Amino acid sequence: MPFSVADIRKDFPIFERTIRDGKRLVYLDSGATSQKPWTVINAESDFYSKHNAAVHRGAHQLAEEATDAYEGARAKVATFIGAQVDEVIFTKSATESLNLVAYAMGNAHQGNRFALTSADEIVVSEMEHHANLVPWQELAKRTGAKLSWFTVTEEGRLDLSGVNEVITERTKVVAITHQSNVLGTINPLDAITKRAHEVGAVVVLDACQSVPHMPVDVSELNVDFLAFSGHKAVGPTGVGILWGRSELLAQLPPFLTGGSMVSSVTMTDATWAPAPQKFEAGVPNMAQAVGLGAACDYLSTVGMQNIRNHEISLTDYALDKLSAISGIKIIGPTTNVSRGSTISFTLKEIHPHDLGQYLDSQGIAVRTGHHCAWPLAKSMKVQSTTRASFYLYNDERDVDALFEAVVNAQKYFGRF
Amino acid sequence: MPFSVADIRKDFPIFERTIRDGKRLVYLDSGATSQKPWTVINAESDFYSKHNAAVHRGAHQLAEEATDAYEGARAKVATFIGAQVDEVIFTKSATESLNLVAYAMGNAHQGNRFALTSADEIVVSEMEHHANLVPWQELAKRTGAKLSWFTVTEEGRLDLSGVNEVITERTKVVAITHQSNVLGTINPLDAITKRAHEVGAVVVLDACQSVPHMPVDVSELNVDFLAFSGHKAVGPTGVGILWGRSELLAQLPPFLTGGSMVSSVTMTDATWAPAPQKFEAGVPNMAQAVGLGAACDYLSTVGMQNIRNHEISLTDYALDKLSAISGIKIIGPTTNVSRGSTISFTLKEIHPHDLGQYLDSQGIAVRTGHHCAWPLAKSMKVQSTTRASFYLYNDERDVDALFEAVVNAQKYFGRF
Amino acid sequence: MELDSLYQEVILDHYKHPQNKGLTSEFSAQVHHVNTSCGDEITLNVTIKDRKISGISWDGQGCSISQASVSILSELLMDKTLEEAEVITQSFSNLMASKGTSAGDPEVLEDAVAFAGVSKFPSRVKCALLGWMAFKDAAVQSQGEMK
Amino acid sequence: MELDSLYQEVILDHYKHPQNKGLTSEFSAQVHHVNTSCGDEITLNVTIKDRKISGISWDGQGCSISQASVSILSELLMDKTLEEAEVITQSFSNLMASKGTSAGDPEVLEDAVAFAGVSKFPSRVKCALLGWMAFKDAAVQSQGEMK
Ligand SMILES: Cc1ncc(COP(=O)(O)O)c(C=O)c1O
Ligand SMILES: Cc1ncc(COP(=O)(O)O)c(C=O)c1O
Repeated sequence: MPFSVADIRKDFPIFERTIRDGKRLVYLDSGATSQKPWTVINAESDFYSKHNAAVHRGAHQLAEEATDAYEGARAKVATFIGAQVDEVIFTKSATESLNLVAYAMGNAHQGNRFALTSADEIVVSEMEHHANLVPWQELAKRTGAKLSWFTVTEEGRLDLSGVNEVITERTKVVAITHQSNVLGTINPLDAITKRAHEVGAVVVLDACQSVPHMPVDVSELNVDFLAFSGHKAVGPTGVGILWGRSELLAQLPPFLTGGSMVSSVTMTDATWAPAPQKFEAGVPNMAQAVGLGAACDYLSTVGMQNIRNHEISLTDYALDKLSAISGIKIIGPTTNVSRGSTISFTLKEIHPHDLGQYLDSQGIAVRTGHHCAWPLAKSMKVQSTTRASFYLYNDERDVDALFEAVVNAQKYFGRF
Repeated sequence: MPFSVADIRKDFPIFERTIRDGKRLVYLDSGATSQKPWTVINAESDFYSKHNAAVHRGAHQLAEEATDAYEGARAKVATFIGAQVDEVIFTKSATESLNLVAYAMGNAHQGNRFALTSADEIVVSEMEHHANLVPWQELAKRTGAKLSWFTVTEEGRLDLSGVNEVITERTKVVAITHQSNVLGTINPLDAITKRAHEVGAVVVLDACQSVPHMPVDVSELNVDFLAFSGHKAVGPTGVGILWGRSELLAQLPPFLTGGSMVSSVTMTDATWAPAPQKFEAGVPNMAQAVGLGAACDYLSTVGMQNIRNHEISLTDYALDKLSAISGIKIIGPTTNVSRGSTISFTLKEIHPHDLGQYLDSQGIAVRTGHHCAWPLAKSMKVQSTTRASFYLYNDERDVDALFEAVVNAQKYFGRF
Repeated sequence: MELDSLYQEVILDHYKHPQNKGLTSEFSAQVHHVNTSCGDEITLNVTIKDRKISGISWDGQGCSISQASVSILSELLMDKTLEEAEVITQSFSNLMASKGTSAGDPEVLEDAVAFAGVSKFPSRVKCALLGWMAFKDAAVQSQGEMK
Repeated sequence: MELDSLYQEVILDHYKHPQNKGLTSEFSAQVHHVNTSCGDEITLNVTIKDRKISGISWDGQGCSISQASVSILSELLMDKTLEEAEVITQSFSNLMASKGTSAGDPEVLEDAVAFAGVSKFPSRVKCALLGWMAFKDAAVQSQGEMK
């Protein structure tokens, strides 16, 4: 199937609407959340209207159908990221996935490989989203472990020159983002995973901005846990994924406790079911899991490599075009090497919030601010940026619209 | 509007389908999860297809519309349970809501009113669902606090005779269910809340089985926290509610950490936004929250008191009818006083699993097993039960179908 | 009726007249298995001498499928060598995974082919397998080598 | 264009030529407020003598709305009594909550009526209020009694 943005846009109902009195919607905020195709929306409605029942619990036909749909979705997600089925855990979001690992490690008792003490270290980076930073700060505080981090270079790359000093013999976990949600930088993982495994640490990958945009195969990445959100990958809100190596999931204590994750319960004690059930307490987000399964199907049909290629060429075009604007400064890699299609920038005279407002008046949706990565903003010496993030439904027309609007904003705000 | 089951059933698309080769669907498993009306299903699809964007984050029209929809849903839920808007927290489920309180208390430092030590006690009951038992067991283990509990009488009522001995001067939290998901028992709360507040403990109410079935007004209940799930209240899967008194939410430490719940972040420290944001890390389950808002609208239009009245008369009818079956034993209150419409029972000769299977072959969906309340089953001296749970879309025809099928099951399994 | 394929006469018969029920005091291994989704439980005693099964007894509570299945197992595996038992166990597992597409091999499974219909009811497969999983476990415990 | 109702000339003018920007070394109270959703920040120094505002200076970084708003505030509240300031502050808050239905009272708000258009843009109301919240805080800190 040839890759056609025009055809793809037809699959997404939101593009049938207009913005601010009839303007064409130029949606450049997929880094925050992506739009959804009909197949995903309908997968949720169909579940509710035809097969809704509590999975794993009832001995009736609806419960069987619901269980098939839910477990079928797990299998789809597993195939999509190259995982084994039992390694895929449904959470509510990447934020929960990352908190799950951090809290579960905090629940580990001495003797468990995940148990942390003040003799241990946790490594993150300066370019982490708050979701992959604050849970580790909290874990460090709870256990006394030391938090250390990779810094970021002026070009917005991880500074890996001191990898052997940042990851030490005491490091127990390295939590790192695959692709920065602000800079677009795609981080090289080999040096990190090699060093981490050398010292016996596990690597937790925040794949929120990579899984939706490029082929990602956990069997090739050499990481130990991986988290992403459905809603950024054309899937529903309210569903995320945690993937973990099965031998690690077997040793990791549970996080949320309650129904369906236990093996036995008395008034004072409980024992746990095997993974993935151990990590899925309660009636799960069934319709959302099914929707995420449909999202994986949709993305696979379009082809993840096609999406990646499309974004590479769109990024080429956008970097070229935007660089020509006077007073613009791109925050992050300015060359299209090891980067995704997220482009953050500042303008000399116009504050991002004002620029965002002007763009909105032209039907263009971007995000402005620190993008939930405040330490990164400080390290890049900006208070906030304007971020345009592209996806499979964007094309050069969208880049042109952004370019025009930025130039016109300069006129608009320069008028006095 | 007169209450009409026939009209109500038209709102729920699942009743358009049939079960096991054309049989009418007799859905008696609402205690596990309820069916959904079109208005709820459409509220989710409409959000995705028309207003989808990340709330609170973007400065563009879609983000504004999404924020209005999401915060509008919070206001609807608040009105529905008589709460202030800022006291309503969206979670993924009641299970998460209850874990939130337990984990957040575990995060409290000495000096905080929620901090627990081995000098403190946590009180639950023998009739708790695992979701309101295991998180407290785990909190007790983490903090050294002692777990104690109310027992259950033979009739399936809380034994409150020793309320002053069970809740002691050392008790910090009492976690109790409003209505048993197995027995149907509705627990009287006054003696518990009075004693708990006398000793300075907070009361956490598991309202999973009450909020969907009767008028519940937090301003009258005298509890401090309340949890329920959307999916049992004609709402979407993947969304639950935690309500807490605002002065308590202000003091309670956060649970999940990440984006949108912080006030400031450096590489080593973070401070928190005020509630409810403090408890809603990450891009929230927006479409599901909006769906839950629509569910509250739907239930309010039908009228919660009407639903309660309908279930009372249906329970009258069902208790009468079922009691006539030879060898049946109802597990839980056999009189229709302070009870909901959930009826669990055993049959002398037929194991619940086999009965459930037979009922399924007749299009009747019930649940069999220990219903995620294993200690209760042991206390009631049953290994498992068959549970029929009714809701606004059930009527006497459904009870008749159940009665007939049970009698026929006795013939079927008695044939050799 | 589809239900009849599940509740074969031989199954209900074993349910009502369970064989080898009641635990012996001697055994090479004793295991206790619980189906966590419904609470069904089985305790199984196995005696193995010279790689041959010389005793099986059990006790338990549960549905007709789980109880009949262990009852039939207790007759079928008696006096078999561990190698023979493994062939039978594997054949039964395959039948349970067949989603109604297999009738089972009566040469190997004898009366246990009656469970063929169970494979069409995914939620009941666990019931039928409860005793068989317990047996596998017991065999491993007493020998440490059956795969 | 709707946008023009947001970006009134007087707002952009204050943004480009901010008044009372640059912190004085003397003050009764200093507060630092941050808009957590975008990172805009303002430091505000307030001097109050005999329940009268005798000095306001500030420094900050942020969008035109947040910066112009504090600039206008610094002119408007100067030399006012705390009681007068409270009336103005309340009037400004009401205007911001009006969702575009109010034009603001020019008698009370003077130049600050230019922010009437902001109330149509919910995500910008926080920007306009940043300096005003900071002022409230500072007044409370230095007096402990303004509601
Ligand atoms: C009384 C009670 N509490 C808690 C729960 C847990 O709810 P959920 O599984 O939706 O989190 C349930 C339902 O399963 C319940 O019936
Ligand atoms: C890199 C990165 N990590 C984590 C998150 C958190 O994802 P969510 O808010 O869906 O939990 C996001 C998105 O907000 C992100 O971009």
